[in-house]
Amino acid sequence: MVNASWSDRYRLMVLMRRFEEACLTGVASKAVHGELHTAIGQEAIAVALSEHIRADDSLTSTHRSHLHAIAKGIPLRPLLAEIFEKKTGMCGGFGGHMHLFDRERRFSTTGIVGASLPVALGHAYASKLRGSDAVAFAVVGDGSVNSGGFHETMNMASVLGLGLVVIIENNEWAISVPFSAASATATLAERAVAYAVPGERVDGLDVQATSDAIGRAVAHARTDGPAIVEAMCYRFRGHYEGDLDLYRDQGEKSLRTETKDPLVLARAFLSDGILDPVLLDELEQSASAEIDELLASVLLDEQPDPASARDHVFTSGLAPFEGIPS
Amino acid sequence: MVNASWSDRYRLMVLMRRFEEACLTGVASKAVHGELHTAIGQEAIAVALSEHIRADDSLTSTHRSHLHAIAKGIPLRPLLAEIFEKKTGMCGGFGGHMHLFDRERRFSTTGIVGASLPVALGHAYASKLRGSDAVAFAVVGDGSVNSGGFHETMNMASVLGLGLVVIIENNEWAISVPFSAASATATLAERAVAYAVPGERVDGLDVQATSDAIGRAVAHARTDGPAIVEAMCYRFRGHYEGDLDLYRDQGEKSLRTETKDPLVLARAFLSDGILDPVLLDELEQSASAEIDELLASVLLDEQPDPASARDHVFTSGLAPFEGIPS
Amino acid sequence: MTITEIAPRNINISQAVAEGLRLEMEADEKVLVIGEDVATQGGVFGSTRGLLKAFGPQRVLDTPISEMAFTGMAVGLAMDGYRPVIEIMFVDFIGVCLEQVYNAIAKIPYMSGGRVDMPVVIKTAGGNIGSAAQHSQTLWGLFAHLPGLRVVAPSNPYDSKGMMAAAVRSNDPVVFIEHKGLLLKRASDFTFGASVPKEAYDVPLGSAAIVRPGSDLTIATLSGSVRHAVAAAEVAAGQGIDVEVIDLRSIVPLDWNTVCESVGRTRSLLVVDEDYLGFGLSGELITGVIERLGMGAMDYVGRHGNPGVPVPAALSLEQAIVPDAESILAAIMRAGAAR
Amino acid sequence: MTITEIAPRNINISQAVAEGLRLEMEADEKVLVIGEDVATQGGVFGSTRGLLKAFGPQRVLDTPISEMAFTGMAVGLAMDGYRPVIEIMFVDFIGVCLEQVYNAIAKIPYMSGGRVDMPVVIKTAGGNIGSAAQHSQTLWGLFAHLPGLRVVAPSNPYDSKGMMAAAVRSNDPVVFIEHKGLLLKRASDFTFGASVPKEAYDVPLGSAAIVRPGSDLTIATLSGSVRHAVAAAEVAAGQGIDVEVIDLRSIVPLDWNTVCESVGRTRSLLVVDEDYLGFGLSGELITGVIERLGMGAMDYVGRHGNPGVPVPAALSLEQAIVPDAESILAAIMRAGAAR
Ligand SMILES: Cc1ncc(C[n+]2csc(CCOP(=O)(O)OP(=O)(O)O)c2C)c(N)n1
Ligand SMILES: Cc1ncc(C[n+]2csc(CCOP(=O)(O)OP(=O)(O)O)c2C)c(N)n1
Ligand SMILES: [Mg+2]
Ligand SMILES: [Mg+2]
Repeated sequence: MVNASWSDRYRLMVLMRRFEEACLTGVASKAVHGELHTAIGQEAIAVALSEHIRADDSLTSTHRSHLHAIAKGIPLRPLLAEIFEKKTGMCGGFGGHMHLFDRERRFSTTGIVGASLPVALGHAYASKLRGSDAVAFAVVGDGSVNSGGFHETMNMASVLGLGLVVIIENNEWAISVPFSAASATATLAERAVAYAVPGERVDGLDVQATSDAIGRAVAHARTDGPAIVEAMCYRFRGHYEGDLDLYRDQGEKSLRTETKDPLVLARAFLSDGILDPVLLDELEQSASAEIDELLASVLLDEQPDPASARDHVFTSGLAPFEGIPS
Repeated sequence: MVNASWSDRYRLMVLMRRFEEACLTGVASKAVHGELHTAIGQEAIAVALSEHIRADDSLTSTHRSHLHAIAKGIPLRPLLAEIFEKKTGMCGGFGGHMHLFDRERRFSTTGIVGASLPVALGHAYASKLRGSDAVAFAVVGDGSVNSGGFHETMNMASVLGLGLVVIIENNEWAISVPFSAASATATLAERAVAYAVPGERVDGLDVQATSDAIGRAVAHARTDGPAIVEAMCYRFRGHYEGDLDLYRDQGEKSLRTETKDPLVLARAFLSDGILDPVLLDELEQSASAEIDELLASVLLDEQPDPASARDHVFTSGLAPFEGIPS
Repeated sequence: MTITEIAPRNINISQAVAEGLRLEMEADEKVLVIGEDVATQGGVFGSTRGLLKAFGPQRVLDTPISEMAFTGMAVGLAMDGYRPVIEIMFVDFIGVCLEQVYNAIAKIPYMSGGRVDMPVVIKTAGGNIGSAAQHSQTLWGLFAHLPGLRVVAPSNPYDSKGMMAAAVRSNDPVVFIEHKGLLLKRASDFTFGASVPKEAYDVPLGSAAIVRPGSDLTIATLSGSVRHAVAAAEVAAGQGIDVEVIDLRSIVPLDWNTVCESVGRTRSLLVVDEDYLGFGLSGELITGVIERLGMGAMDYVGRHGNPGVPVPAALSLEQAIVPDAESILAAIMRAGAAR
Repeated sequence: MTITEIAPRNINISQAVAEGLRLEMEADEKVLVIGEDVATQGGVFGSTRGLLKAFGPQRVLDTPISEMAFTGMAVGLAMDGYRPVIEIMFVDFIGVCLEQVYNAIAKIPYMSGGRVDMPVVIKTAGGNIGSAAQHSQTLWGLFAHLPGLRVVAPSNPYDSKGMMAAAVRSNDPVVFIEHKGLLLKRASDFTFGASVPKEAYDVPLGSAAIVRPGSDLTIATLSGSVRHAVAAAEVAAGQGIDVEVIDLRSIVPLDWNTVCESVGRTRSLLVVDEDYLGFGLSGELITGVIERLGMGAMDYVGRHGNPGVPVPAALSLEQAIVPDAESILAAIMRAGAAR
């Protein structure tokens, strides 16, 4: 998909935004009864990613993963249904929004910071065993780079020469802790030296620049070994829905969400002689309509049957508890 | 102690060698009934360290820690007695050779690879809280640098500007896995960049060069923040006593233990016009005599009283097991 | 000390915990609070709110996401005479740093032959609030299995403040497990332990409390399940079963006196445990009572809790796995029928 | 399948494990072995010896000291259709990577709604050989508490090979705990399970074995303690107590049928557990038998094992903490007196 047309690109960005907004309605309606993390403001990175990821590549993601799932080509309906805790969800409602698994598409997520990286290492090693040039993508937040799992994974991937592409969405915050207070280095890309791999920082609001950077990393990974892309962005909402988000300067936050919205930036760029504003409106409407329809449909689905709650602890069918619960 | 005279230096090197050899006799006699790791061949680093470590500095070490304990000024008798599982040991025989604790001297060890680094971070932070320029030394093996604890510790120490000196004894092996097969980078010193701290590799067989390098690192740490010294060396014996050590090329091993023994190198260097060979003989004899006497004395000590085996689980005196064991 | 009873304050449990910490930090400058989001934000549930302002960024330290490093840091700090309270945001994350907890914090007192104590509090939140398998565990059974750790889990505002104070004062390491479903509950939501004095006080670690006296059946439970058990007991009372509800408060050590005295009277024991039932609290409690009172002392034993299942995401499934008032009532009725 | 009985080979347990692995790797190219020192050295105890030569460095991978990375790697490999056997050299080190074990390997089958299985073997060595608190634990009670893991610990050469084969073939994740004190023992050191056929065979996971039949007292034990229990039982027989020794072999699941059938006959149960006694196997076993047979089914229950103490360094102390034939005999005698 490397030559994605701008109209496809723009529509996908809007679709991603609408998808996350649909998720927000689930929190308000209590259809989603746990915490929810959205990536509103970070769409350009996911779109750029979608332009380089092959069906046979793997992708592991984190607690903030919906857009990566879309980028990987996970069908939207079971994705949204899982987030909405429905029986029709991609994990039957057992996983929920932080725990998404699609074996065929080599996609998974985890709610534990840093824990997705070693899993990606496994996928990368599997590609090596198969003699395939399929790469393993791991998309992580800036906070995860300070966890031990990042380090162990990068060192092993490099020493084994594995095709691992780590995309760091540096949204400058790990919950309330600013990036600058958590990182010894001014950029995360420069840490790549410690693993003898290429590292590059890019403006993650700029879909073209991000796509180019990811393209370079992927090309390296398919033949030579791991690479790191640090894409700068900003989280528009609280860390999770319900987070009061009082730790960020409210003035700066308003300024950035207003003047640095990747969708607004893209529209402005495209309106300037690349695509007809009427077409842009149509793309927006079509994306919105798709998500509206999807949401309406998913809302009709049922929750999983409570009687199935003890199934699947062991895929062999072994019963979970060997005692006799009262 | 930075200006340690060569005669003191040489005597200390020999003393360290003899100390480890005394430990070996404990394995043969079964006074030491578990595994034992010695640092024979790595004495120059410990001697260099001893020349920079202050009484109020802390030192955390690993499974291969005896010489670091000596460098830190732990009295030899309770040290050897602990290794020999005696009641008179520095931990009363409860800890054993991998688990040495001396609170007053800010010294401890752990048997878990990588786990000493976070502990050193705590000591470094304590110095900061007290407004002291006392630094925290962590001496680790090359293998530990690939563990997550190293990464997390280095990043935090740097971002907090703590006085942490990490000395990596790179003896080229982690049990049977060679350094080159485990590390993404050709040196460990170069990884310092990822933490925005100075890193230096030095010949750890050369006591002067190593002392100089540690001196630079310590000077940096007392005022500016963490520093890394990678001291190259070679493990002369198996990983632990009893290790058949078949994974190393036996020819190379003989060659290196014969031609690259830091004691032999030091003696050759000193004999060449710096110290009278007769004095060198005397220093050797005096060190040997000291250790012989120590060993003979420790061997007379008793094992701890079995009746005390359940003491100390909680320092409050809380009894360990709340059931009634049969 | 005398505790002045003042007009009850409607604070939530997080505030009670934060107040307990603040008073201990005022009393002893060696007390530190270290963890993710504990300083500027004051904790994701607010249980360290106000501490940064009161004690500054050295004593209240926001960390990177580096649990291994800051948990081990507590070891060095404790050896250096400090009393660190480290926060592992959710107990589910303990797997990334358990090594320092059980091999260092828990064992150094013993390994040093009693020469080095470890006055460390591992403060963490357990329990479910709809966030599925990796964010809903309680895991006290895991900590309790490992020697050298005191393990506590309060159920109400009064205990939350007083037990945190006691944990900070303890020279033994303490795993202090808050319940995510309780932290934002206010004093007025509780029928027990609702009144929180402003002054410093402590609730001694290791003692259980009888929250509701009864004569027919002893329920031993703790943490988030206590209020459910009390609610269920009230309903059961209407149906002729008089349930005594014991809030264990401490898992290590267990307060055998209180439990055995109660079971000695009721001759029936039902353990209600939000943690995984297998190889945990319930087996230990039932076995321990038998060891103390003999096999003839009880007419009924039972246990009710998570049947060894990762907590599912969907509410419909979650309700089938995590004990609540309704499921506890059903367990009481089964016990009543079985006696 | 038919197992040809050949002249008994005097191999050690490590060799039996390695042979089990080799045969499974021959049968299924998706089986991999990953860990520290597993390839060139063939394991610090030799339990993966010969595999590198037979299958090459891609399928038998020496890793850096990065347990978190290679444990998580197993998750990705399993999702990709491989069957990784990862070695955590000593079970004591599990604290650095438990996160991947209990939050990913153990829960992904459930979290995926049964769509993704995790055929991973976590091979590790437990038990004491004189290396003190951080290198002597068994910790099966810890794994057993966490849902989604099968947990096994063989006691003899025959089972070591056959249970490893079964573990590799299992689609459920299996924690396979070897005993450091057994790995170098040879077949001739055993009075049970001493004959190891050369052919591939498996010992089904989840079934216990009666190693010594008896009528007066049931000892349920496992791993390194089985041979001590048998030795103690032989002595006790001379003193008029006929002990049945059950080798549990599997902790999750427990073989309740075998245990309950035996206790039904002997009416007495002694659990011998090298692991920490509290909140672990013994409580679960005693409670589970009561749940199944009722409170009147037993005249005696007892437990003997590590009394919640980190394993000390000195031999004199270690012998006071870790169960052996002598201490088990004393426990049998106490049981005899109590009945
Ligand atoms: C090991 C671990 N520690 C802490 C948490 C709690 N937590 C969840 S998300 C998060 C912040 C992550 O920051 P970052 O990696 O930058 O991702 P972002 O949320 O900004 O996308 C934290 C601390 C966790 N899930 N796992
Ligand atoms: C977390 C952990 N993993 C594995 C081990 C087993 N182990 C003990 S020492 C060692 C090798 C250490 O190598 P290195 O750090 O280079 O130190 P050296 O032994 O060479 O001095 C290993 C793998 C351990 N103790 N802890
Ligand atoms: Mg972030
Ligand atoms: Mg080494």
